[in-house]
Amino acid sequence: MLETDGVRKAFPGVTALDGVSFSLGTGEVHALVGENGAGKSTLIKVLTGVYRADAGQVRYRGEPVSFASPLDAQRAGIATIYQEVNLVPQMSVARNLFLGREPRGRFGLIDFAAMRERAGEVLRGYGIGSDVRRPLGSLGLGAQQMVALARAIEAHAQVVVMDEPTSSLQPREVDRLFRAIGDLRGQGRSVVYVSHRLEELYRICDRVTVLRDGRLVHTGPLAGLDRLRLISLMLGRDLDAVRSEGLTRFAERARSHAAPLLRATNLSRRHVLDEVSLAVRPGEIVGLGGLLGSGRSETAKAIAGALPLDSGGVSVAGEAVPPGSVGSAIRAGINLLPEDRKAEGIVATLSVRENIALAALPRLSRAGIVSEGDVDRVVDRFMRRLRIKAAGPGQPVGELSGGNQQKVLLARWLAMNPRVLLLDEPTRGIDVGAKAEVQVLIDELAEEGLAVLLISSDLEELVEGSQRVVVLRDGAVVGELSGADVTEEKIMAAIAGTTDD
Amino acid sequence: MDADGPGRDHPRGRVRSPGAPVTTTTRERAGSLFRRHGALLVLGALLVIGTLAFDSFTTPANLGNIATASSFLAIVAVGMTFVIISGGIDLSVGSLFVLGGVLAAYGSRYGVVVALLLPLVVCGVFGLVQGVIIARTRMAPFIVTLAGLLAARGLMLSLTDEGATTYLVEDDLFASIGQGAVLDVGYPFLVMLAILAVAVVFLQRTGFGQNVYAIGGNEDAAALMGVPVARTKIVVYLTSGLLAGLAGALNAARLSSGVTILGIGMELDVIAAVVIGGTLLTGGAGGLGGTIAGALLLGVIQNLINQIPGLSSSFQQVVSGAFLAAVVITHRVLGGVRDDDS
Amino acid sequence: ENTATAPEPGGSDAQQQVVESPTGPAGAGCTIARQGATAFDLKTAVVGFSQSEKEANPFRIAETQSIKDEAAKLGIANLKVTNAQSQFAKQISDVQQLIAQGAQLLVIAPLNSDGWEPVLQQAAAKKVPIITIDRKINARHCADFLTFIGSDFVEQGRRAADQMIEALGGKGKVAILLGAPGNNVTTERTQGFKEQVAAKAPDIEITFEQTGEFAREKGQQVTEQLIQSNPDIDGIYAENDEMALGAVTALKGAGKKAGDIKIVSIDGTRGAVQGIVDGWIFGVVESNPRFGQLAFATAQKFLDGEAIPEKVIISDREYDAANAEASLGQAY
Amino acid sequence: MTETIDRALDRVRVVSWLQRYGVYAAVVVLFAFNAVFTPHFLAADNFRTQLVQVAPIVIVALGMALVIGTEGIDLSVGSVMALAASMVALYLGYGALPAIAMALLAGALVGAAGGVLVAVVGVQPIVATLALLVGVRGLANVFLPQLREFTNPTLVAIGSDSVAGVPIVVLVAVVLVAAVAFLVRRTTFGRQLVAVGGNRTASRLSGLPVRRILLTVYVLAGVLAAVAGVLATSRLQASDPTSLGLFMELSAITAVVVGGTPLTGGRVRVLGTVMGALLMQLLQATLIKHNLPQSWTQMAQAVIILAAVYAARERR
Ligand SMILES: Nc1ncnc2c1ncn2[C@@H]1O[C@H](COP(=O)(O)OP(=O)(O)OP(=O)(O)O)[C@@H](O)[C@H]1O
Ligand SMILES: Nc1ncnc2c1ncn2[C@@H]1O[C@H](COP(=O)(O)OP(=O)(O)OP(=O)(O)O)[C@@H](O)[C@H]1O
Ligand SMILES: [Mg+2]
Ligand SMILES: [Mg+2]
Repeated sequence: MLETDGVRKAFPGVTALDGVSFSLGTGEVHALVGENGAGKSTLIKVLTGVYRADAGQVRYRGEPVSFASPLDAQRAGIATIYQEVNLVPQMSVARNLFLGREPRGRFGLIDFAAMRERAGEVLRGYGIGSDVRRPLGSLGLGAQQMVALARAIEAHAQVVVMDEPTSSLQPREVDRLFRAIGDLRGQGRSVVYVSHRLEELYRICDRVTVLRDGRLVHTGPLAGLDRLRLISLMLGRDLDAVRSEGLTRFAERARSHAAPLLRATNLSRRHVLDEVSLAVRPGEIVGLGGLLGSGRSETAKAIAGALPLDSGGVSVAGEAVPPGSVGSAIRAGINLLPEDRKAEGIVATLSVRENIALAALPRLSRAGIVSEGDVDRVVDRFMRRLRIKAAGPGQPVGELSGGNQQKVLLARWLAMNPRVLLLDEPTRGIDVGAKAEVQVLIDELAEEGLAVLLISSDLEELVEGSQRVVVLRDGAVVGELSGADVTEEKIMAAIAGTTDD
Repeated sequence: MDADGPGRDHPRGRVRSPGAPVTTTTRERAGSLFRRHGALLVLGALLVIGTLAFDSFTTPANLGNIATASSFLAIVAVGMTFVIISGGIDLSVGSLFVLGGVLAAYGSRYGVVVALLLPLVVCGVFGLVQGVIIARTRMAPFIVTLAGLLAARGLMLSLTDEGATTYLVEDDLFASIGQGAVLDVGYPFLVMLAILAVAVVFLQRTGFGQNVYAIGGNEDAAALMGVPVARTKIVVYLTSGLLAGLAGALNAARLSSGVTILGIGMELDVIAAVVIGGTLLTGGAGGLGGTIAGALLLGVIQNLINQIPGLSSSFQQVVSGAFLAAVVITHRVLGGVRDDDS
Repeated sequence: ENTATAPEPGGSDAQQQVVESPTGPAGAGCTIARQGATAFDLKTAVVGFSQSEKEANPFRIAETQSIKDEAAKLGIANLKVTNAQSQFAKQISDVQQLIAQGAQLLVIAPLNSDGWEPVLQQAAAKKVPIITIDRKINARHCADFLTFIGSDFVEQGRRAADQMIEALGGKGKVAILLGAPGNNVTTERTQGFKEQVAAKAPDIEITFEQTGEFAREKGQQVTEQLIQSNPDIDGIYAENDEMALGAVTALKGAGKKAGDIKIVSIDGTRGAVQGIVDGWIFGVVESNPRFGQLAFATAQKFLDGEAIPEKVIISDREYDAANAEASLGQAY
Repeated sequence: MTETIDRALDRVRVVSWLQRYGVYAAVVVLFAFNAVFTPHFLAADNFRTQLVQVAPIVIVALGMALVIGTEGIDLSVGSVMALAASMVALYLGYGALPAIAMALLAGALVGAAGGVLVAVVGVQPIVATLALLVGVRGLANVFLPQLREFTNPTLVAIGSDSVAGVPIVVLVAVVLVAAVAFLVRRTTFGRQLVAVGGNRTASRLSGLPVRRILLTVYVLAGVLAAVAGVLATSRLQASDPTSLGLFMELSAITAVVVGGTPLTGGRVRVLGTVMGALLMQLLQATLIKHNLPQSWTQMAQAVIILAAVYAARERR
């Protein structure tokens, strides 16, 4: 259906793809895996006309093609959901869904009534019931991702390319997505599927291609490929090493009994948060569970002073933090790793070095003058510790792969010597290797006495990582689980509201 | 018009969870209303104030003058609205306006058709070239059209012996397009309304219009969604050039001559009209109705300031500046979504 | 030349001499009967004055002030003044607004000579007489406007040329600091100067022409470039005093002595006349801005039924080393 | 294979060299042209003239570069120059230094007004400063209705004296360039400013005092414009609030952008800005010295701007 032959693509400083020959069969779901920065997104962009390959050939239905733009690819029947949600936030949901193929009425003019109606119908099929006239940007990231999905699938494409489609989805939505993928396969349409979540691959993919450092290292059927073997292929380490390191990342830890380090009391904001209270002890990891849009990110932002509150307050080690100011939260030792790293995290024009040092600058300066030596030391330390893969500290962060961008952000906060870490989806879009590293790191940090609030849509991660889980629904706390109660089932039950309140 | 029409950006209400009903506060609703219709509301308020304060304000002749005189700015602003919604800016319009007028006056000696076609072709080509440069090289529109501003004015000066020659309109039919009036309202205003109607349909009800909003909202995303970004931009700048040239030609018809000292700084007035009309300079949101209200508003402000006796010319400028600031502040405070930046 | 005297030449400095007011062919001249207006009393009438540029240079200040003073003196209660702030589109709107406000007489200092069609139509419909001052409007006498009162810019250019010829002894290289482009004052002052030089002193070579946009700073900057690249220049003709004064600053900065390069300019502001006294400027041709008395007197004559000529050209005096010191008090 | 890589890399290198140094190359080319074709070009006096004339533009452009670095724009700079001129004239009676202080204060206040509109009220920079462009020019004229000459020796000296052969005006510009370069490269504030321009939300979430940074940047731009206004005034030996600094905003923006600072913020090129201003100055001088008409000047400027920015544009 869609093949590449010896494709090469270089960026200044890195060779993102080096002679990759990839082939996608008709009606198959093909997994594309690899570490962060392995070249998956780049390969997809070459396939879909965003980039032109430096060398090599792309063939579609046996014919050599060279798409000049994504539009060309789309016209030929290749639809794509890119890694970062790529829709237009100011436009309404319906208009995003139908952009480029709006239903026409009289005189060939757009028929908005029909468009709204169809959009409502289509999206309900994907579990999105909100008003399709709302601007897309007002939906949570997960919902946005579902809209992007619906858009690609509804375009009647022969090939649907999905770059980490589930990274912001809830389990329920993932199920829905997989049903849609099953339908596609049933209709003889092909899917390229990129994900770091291995269990997902095993659920729906037929074949797998593994990239490492821009080279293709393996391609073949997925069934029968051992999970550990797949990981060793990705990481390029031998099987035994991977086996001995194991895949469980969080260590078991005794429950802390110290006085809470972070205490949030009755955080309220109209229509967003309703009397949310929680406490985290030093050395404790508290999970925050809940559905898409349940207010987890808002809770984190409120604690970090980034969301003005109607009432409620935050204290660290018993001292009240002045409300509504990120600066004072940071001075109190509260640091937030935001959910949307492109919009809220990285400064794409600046280098890795500047991004890491950004928050810590005042500490790395004397009399307002940056002490370059100190910056270099800190940057060097965290680039090593987090194994950030970049051409060098001077490379613009926008050029890094998603996972490495996330690591840069983590480094930014670790450089602050935080007391409280609020991690909103810290491992989203991070490869298995890096994910384990990040999780080990979180563990280490907790061990050092930090209070950690962990938000994750990955229930497994939430369960394994947290000593306690606070469950939110509609901006209010609906349950708290601790000890043996911290299981996926119980969390699901709390989210669904089937437990006692 | 359709409630889902573009530019109708909705208040950023919060959903509880998927499927939950939308909730918006009154304040948010008022804010969104103000953002969309703020210029119109201020315009209404000023008309009332003007009527109460000055006898000679609400006469048909005076209102007709304001309407006619504002229509040129409004026509140019229609083009600018497309440009700004697409996330760009066009600084060349003032120069194209004066160039269009000179060419129209020159062309009128060959009849009305040439008088209209000549400025449209030349200014259209200017817009087209700027659009191609912007779309193909990804240079900032601000810079490309700044160069366009200089180049078009340079061309105009070289055509008129450094501005010394004023061509007179020699075709009566052409002149009558600019000078005729229905009940104190000049034809240019009617032309403006016609252009507005066509532009609204294009912006709101065609795929092209959707594409303009999409690339203004998020250009990279739009490209990935298959929007023909380059083509859309080229058409947008072409439109802006054409409308600036047309407005210049109409104005030449009205003045019966290709006056060479026009259009300096006009781009800023046009941008002000668009922005007062509620279109965001960041692109992706806005509409044409507000733009027209914004253009009329500027005309009314000038007229009102003139009504105040004894205000020195310098004070008039202070008042205009203060007024502009007041309008944008009101806009922002009442209509803007506070993104809680601190 | 048919020299007349302005009515009631009053104060020592403030009055204008009319040097030329041709009555045109066949005893033309515009009478109120021909023009179609009905007579009114100036005192109680609404009179509109449209100024073109901000009152920020001596010429405009003196001009507006003289209109206001004269109106006050005559007891005209209802004088409406607008200022177009150098925007031509605004001036058209301003005058239209004055007409809509019921102006019965319009005095206009036009920014540009062409492009007055919309105003002329409305004024004609209401039979409002228009007097333009300092610059003229290209239109039909009587049908469109009553009269033009002002200087002859071509003549000013010629007189400046005469001064330059005198200064250089008929030989040398001259640079012109042009006024703002696209403006008939610039065009005509250039034209007159060049014509006269070509006619009377073919040995004077005009080697350099750049705009100084009537502004002092631009005049200074252009002159700095000029004397750098053309060190052999002998004279500078500045089309207004501001640019001449900018040129003086530039010459001082370059270490020149007063009189090394002969400067001739037009306007007759106090600063320029002082420049003559100080020896930096060779001569200045005046462009008199005090139109108030003449304008209203002409209007009154018109209302009284007299025939008014198409143009009333006023006399401009000349300043040079001989009279500068004595005339300093009369410069504006 | 390796050959193609090498060639690709060469191309990349050439492109990134052009991106960085294109404007320097253009200055050199224009300079060489003048050295050959313009009489008396290689004279010390000529360099003085060009530098003296470009100094105020450079100073304004420095402030503009900072503002553009934060993804803003400041259209009010020309009017601030005019206001500074009025202040100088009004307070010269108290001596040169108080007058200059008042001028700088006025610049700071206008900058603060712009900063408040942008940072606190949240008005888009281009409109906020457009309102100031109109209003402040009027204000300058209200304070000083017409040009006023002065003979204050200190002020005249600032405009026309030299120290060790270098005009004071140029010295001031050099010092300010150095100071701003230091500010951008070495200080916390400089780093933060660029980050705010690169991603405002991220900067806010990283605890940067975004409002204070924006406010400071606009105040700096206002003060720098006022400095330029004082220098231009002292050079002219007259305060001219009507025409001083007209269209300065466009010259300054041109210098900044031609010098390689993108309008999208997140980067400030100080030396590039100086070069951008020099390039436009040289161009203007070339055309004047060759006595070419205004229309040519404008068309040539258009071409140079496009060429310089084309060479420096971001590739993808
Ligand atoms: N526009 C760009 N400019 C420069 N380098 C780039 C660019 N895009 C990608 N790269 C580099 O190319 C390599 C491959 O990146 P790519 O985004 O394809 O990785 P990925 O496999 O999708 O990783 P992830 O799982 O983190 O999304 C990385 O080293 C990245 O830094
Ligand atoms: N910038 C915003 N403007 C308006 N509404 C928003 C904004 N951000 C989030 N919301 C709304 O607030 C609700 C809470 O969203 P949020 O993303 O914080 O939830 P969450 O529990 O963190 O879920 P997730 O992060 O998984 O999407 C969402 O329904 C979303 O629509
Ligand atoms: Mg990727
Ligand atoms: Mg969230």
